[in-house]
Amino acid sequence: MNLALSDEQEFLREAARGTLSRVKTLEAAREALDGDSSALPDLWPTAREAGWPGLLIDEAHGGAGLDAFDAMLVLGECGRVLASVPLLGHLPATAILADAPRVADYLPALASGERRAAYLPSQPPTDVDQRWTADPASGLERSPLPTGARPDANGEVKLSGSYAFVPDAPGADALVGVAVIDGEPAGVVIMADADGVQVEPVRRYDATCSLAHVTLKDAAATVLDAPVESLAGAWHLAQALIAAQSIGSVETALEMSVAYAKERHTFGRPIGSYQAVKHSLTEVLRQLENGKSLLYYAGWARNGAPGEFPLAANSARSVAGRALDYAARTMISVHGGIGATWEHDAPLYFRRAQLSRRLLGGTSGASDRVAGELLAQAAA
Amino acid sequence: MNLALSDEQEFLREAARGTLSRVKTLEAAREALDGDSSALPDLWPTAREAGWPGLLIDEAHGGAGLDAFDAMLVLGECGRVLASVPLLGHLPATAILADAPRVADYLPALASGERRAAYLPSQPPTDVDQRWTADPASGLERSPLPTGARPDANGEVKLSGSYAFVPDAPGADALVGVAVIDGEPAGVVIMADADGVQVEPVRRYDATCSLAHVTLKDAAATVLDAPVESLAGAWHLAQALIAAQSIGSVETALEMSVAYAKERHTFGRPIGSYQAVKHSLTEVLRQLENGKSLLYYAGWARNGAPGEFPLAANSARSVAGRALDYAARTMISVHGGIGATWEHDAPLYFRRAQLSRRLLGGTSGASDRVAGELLAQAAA
Amino acid sequence: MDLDDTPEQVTHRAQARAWLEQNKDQAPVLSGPGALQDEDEIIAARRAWQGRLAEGGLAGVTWPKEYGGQGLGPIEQVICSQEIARAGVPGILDAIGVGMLGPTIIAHGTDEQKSRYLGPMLHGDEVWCQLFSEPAAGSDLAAVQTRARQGEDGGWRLTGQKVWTTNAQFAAYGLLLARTDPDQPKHKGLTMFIVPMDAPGVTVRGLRQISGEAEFNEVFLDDVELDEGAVVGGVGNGWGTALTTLMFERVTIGLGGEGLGYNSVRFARGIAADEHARRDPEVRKQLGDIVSELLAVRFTGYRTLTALQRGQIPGPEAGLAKVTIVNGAIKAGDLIADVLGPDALDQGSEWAYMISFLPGLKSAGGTEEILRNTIGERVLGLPPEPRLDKGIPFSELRSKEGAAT
Amino acid sequence: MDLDDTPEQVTHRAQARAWLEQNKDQAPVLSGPGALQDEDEIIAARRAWQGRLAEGGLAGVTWPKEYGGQGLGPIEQVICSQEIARAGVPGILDAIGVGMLGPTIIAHGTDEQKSRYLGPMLHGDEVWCQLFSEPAAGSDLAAVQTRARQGEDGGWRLTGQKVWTTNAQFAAYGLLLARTDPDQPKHKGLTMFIVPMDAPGVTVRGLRQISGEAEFNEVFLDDVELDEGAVVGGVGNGWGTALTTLMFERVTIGLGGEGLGYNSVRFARGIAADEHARRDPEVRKQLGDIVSELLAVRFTGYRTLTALQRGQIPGPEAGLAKVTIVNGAIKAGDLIADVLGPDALDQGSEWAYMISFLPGLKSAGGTEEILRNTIGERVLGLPPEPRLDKGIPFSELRSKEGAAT
Repeated sequence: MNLALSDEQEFLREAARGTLSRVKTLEAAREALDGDSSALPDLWPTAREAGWPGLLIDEAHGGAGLDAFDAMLVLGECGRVLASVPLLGHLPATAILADAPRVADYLPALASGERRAAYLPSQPPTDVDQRWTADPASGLERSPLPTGARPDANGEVKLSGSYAFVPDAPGADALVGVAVIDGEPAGVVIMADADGVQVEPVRRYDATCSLAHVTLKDAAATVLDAPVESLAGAWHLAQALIAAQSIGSVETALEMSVAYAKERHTFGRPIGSYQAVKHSLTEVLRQLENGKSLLYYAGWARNGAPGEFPLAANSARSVAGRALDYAARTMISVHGGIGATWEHDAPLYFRRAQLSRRLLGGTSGASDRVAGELLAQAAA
Repeated sequence: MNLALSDEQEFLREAARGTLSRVKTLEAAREALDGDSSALPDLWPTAREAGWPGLLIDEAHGGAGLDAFDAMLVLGECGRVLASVPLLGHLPATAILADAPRVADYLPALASGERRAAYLPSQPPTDVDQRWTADPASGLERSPLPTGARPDANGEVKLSGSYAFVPDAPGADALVGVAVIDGEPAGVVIMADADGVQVEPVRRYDATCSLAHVTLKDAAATVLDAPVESLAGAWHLAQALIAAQSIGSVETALEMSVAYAKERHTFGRPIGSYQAVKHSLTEVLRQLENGKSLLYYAGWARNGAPGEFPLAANSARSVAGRALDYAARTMISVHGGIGATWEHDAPLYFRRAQLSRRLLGGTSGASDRVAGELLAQAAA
Repeated sequence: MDLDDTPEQVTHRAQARAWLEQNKDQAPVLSGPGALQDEDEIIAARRAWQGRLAEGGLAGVTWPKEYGGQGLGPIEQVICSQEIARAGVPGILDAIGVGMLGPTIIAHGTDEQKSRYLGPMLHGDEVWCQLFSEPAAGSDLAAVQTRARQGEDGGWRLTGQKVWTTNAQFAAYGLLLARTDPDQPKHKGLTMFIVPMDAPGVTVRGLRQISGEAEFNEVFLDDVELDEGAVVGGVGNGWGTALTTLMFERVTIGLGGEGLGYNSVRFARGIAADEHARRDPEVRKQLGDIVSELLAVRFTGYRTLTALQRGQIPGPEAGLAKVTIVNGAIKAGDLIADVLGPDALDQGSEWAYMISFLPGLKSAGGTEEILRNTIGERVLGLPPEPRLDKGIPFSELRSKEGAAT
Repeated sequence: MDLDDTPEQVTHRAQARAWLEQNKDQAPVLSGPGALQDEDEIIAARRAWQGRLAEGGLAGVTWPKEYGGQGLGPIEQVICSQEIARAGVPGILDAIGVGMLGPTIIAHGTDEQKSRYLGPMLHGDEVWCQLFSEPAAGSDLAAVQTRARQGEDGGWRLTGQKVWTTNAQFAAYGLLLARTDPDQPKHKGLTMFIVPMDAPGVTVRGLRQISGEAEFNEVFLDDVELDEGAVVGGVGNGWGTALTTLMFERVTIGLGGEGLGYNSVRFARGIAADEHARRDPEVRKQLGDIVSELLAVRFTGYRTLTALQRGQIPGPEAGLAKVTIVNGAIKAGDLIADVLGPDALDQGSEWAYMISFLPGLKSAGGTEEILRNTIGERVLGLPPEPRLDKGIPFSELRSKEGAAT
């Protein structure tokens, strides 16, 4: 029993923090929001240098051969400073490809970051919905996955359909997700520059989140020989990664709020001495600690207890998503009027919270899956 | 524009408060909970003396010819002291019967209280569920109403089916609600002592709430010529009445909590000086005031704007139900450990809150209907 | 108990409606086809329209007749507001001036001030702004640091910074709370002033909010000269004068109805469009909970109005309506964005602005926490928190705070 | 990072499992067929079983060997608890004594006390109870009023009232916090005593809770005589001694896992039975939110354990786990009762007791509000509230409070 970071993990985290501290990510986020999208630094070279693109690819294929928890540590550091590093899209994509021998040749380029992949969010069936689904462009009803007919001998197929709000799709070389091929779900990889592929960048509220709607019209795709567990695992991995990123943002929100609550006085006392402020901040801490504990659970379960990974990853997402929501609102209210001004950092965390709770199936989708997993256990 | 009580209404309320103050209702509630069900005083004679049974029956039939708001004032006083007066069952029943000329002869006995009626909770269709339904004995799925074939020339019919958790049914002379007659919803009155009628008293958690499961097996019933609006109106009236009763309980819970928060000291200060306590009690006040405002709305709408009555009554129920829940929990936590002991009154209000939120379609059922009414308006 | 007009009110409503029918073509068009676009044009048109409303007796309804008002009660004011809303035309531009600052001057101003300022205020010729809040005096308003020093000639020189000022960018005058004697405890030694916004040394800067819009302004005062006649309510009586303004603010909020445009049907419409969401039990439960509370606020407004008609002044509990509205609208925004997905957060969406605007509104007008303190103490009679700043000279207090930091 | 045992832990677990396999037939049966019914019989059987567990090395795992313990670490304690749970047998009866009071005596007791009391405590021969809380000293524990006066012979006489005492009805001894010098400020002048529960003047009375059960007791002390040797940790050092007990309480809570029997699968089972509810989006959303938090507590426990293994003492934040558990279970009870309807509130329902019990638990062990204060101040480093009781003699403080009432 040991739920502490190894020395290597401590180092990975400190290195990430150090690397990202050299970039003015928050200023860039604000300028980009103001229309200057060139303000956002391209952090992919930084990620390559740090070896992050290959985190989940084994050493034989040029990666670091690390595990989900290590990736979550890096995402946490990105979340702390709202750094726009396209790992939320890249890493789950590499997790699928690493399980597909057919495309093993492609892995070294992804591991080195010479090529970048983006995961097409594809939600596996739940206990009450037997379909695989994609995030819808709008509305509550989930979309069917793109479909294709029977593939040829090389596993090539033409796909039609769409995936909405795909993280990090703009600029990605390869798109990796699940499609319904000849009536069955299968992993697919699509080159972004292939005919019939449209990657339409969309920006919603938080300029640091790179998103696109991906539309396929008879687009050439390769069917992957990754097992269905791997396809489902990528979805849950994406939940764990966005959870880690959110928890990183909560940490910063709490630190900044606590610092201000110690300094700012009202009615002759520091505001942090009032129960209303103190208890709100303690509540942020409570949610933060719960979220951290679940990140450990998810990080451990992916290999340590794969049957529990869906439960672990989605409970982490559920708690982390709500924690970020609460922390961002508390950050604004602790700061009073100033926390709602353009020049302050609190609104940037608020925007991140608002958007990320609605990506990748949404925080509430994760709660629904947690319930489903537990109900299935209870019925067994 | 005048949202104040008339002198008559002030008098009605004060008289009710005075009358009920002469009965040790809370002590009785506790003793009854401890197994001594004879501890609960029979308050029907008191109600008769005060003229409450006939509140909603017109003067021509021996009633007071007053309106829903007046009845709500009386229920509020009952709620304040958890008095067990069987008006929640009786009044909606009289509202249906008053609209059914066929049984007009029966009204004077109900108005005087010589006979007592109980309303069989029958929920009208919503925007998404076209069925009339009864409260289920257990589970989330609502039950179909009892059914009967085509009535004879006198409107007599045999009914089979059941209504669960019928308020004030034990000891009632007549049971009044809605059944599906020959495929259509219709008002029905059933004599409790008729063959095939089983009234099984059930006690759940709060001894002051008299409840029964009513089961009909080819039981003789009279079909009423009350219009369908009246049948639906009885359901909404029941929502308004239970809302008023809950708001009365919230008033007491707040008063007792505030009094204790002024007296009790911790760390050298009265606990009411701490924000955690002060803000909780202010939140009770906020919910209480919202609930009161909606009682005015419901009281006015039943005649002033009948089309809005479902919205008004159910929003009052929704807010009042949640207010009671919150107020009862706050009452316990403000009182600390002592508030959770058997000898204290707080648990009695807590028990009332726990049970009443699950009666008559439940607080959440009222919220669902509010949403449905608004969504229908929005779509129009 | 009824919601109907008395015969007098029926007449008043009919008059207002008839006037609006005759004059509504003159009202500026602010949305839809033919809407004015240019900010300056909008302001000019709205000022002119306010003047017209005042002439028609639909503005300053509760002001005494001698200052151009109608000398009527709050119910008649509400009737006018209802009819203006019904006619689909804008209300007055300077709601802060006419609703709060004018009444303060009526209560505390000198005769000269009343005759000079009230007329142009009511008619929109001169718009006013409220210069109370400061960066270090938000919910703790009595902590204002803007310093006013009296010269030998009796005139004043003001230096300091105000913030969260609505309309400052086009206001002619501001009502300003300043510290005139820092050696007094914080609630003493304050004085209220009338400041011409074009006086040398006054600088107005837009303050951008989360939404990207500048809803408010910062106002900088750099050695601004005022003459003796600028004092409202007497030197050292600023706190009492400010309380009058805040009381009128509560009246305004209390009568706000479902107010601020956050009404139930609008939220329901946001959801009704999605057939899947319309039938989803979770969405319905949340929507029902939210709109029930918002509906309550409308009737709380009617209760407040009833009390006003009887000559009662609304207490601090009127602020609870704002808490309900803001928190309800925040929850509604969350719900709608959950239903619609990220598109609800698109710049073009009607919801993105609301979602951005509300967190700041929670802090505006005294934070929710301070409001709950006040209500707990003044309405429920709960004991106050220990106050460490009582009776201590303001200057000493500030150095203590500095030391504690 | 792993959840696996080290080789040493594997051995320890195997030993515990083997011992349980051999001895579990001797364990009392508390539920199901053949379950003991009589309360006295249950206590007697559980005491005997505790003795057996102690002999087998499965109780007092972290106690030093010289006092009958195993001298092992917290992880081995948890391993034993896990194996006991796995074997489906009851754990020790006197978790309060062995987990909190024994360690306090080990830390602060005299040699005589250690040799007299620890052995019988560990083996269940003498059950202990914790006599700290009082009617007017709940969350503000240092406000205890139970008065101990020293006679000329050095002996003590105690008078006062304790409350919320678990196990007092069958305890042999209690560890009691009393005021020995009221002229000192409240945290000073306190002393810890060992009180024989059968001493003349000690009266135990069951305290019924909402549920109708007497979960706790009141203990009245009427001129109870103790000799000089009853003092633990020295006269006037009672507050420091009490803090040690509270620290061990936090360790116990921190390791409690999903604790208190309120685990996720049990709640899910309450809902899974209703096919309609199982598919209802609102029910699922609420269940998912609740169980996610409860799952977190299990892993927070593992993190605490990791810290303990490294010799770190858990801070007050360990109490957050209790907040999560209690509030999560309250919400789960509400949800389940909404699904099942009033039958969930029936006396025979497994949920009615939980629904009744939890509101009181929220106040037990220091109210949630006080816990949040402590964590805000000690973990986040936020400034304390102004304390009006600091440095003031306790006697004077009490008369001030009386005057304020």
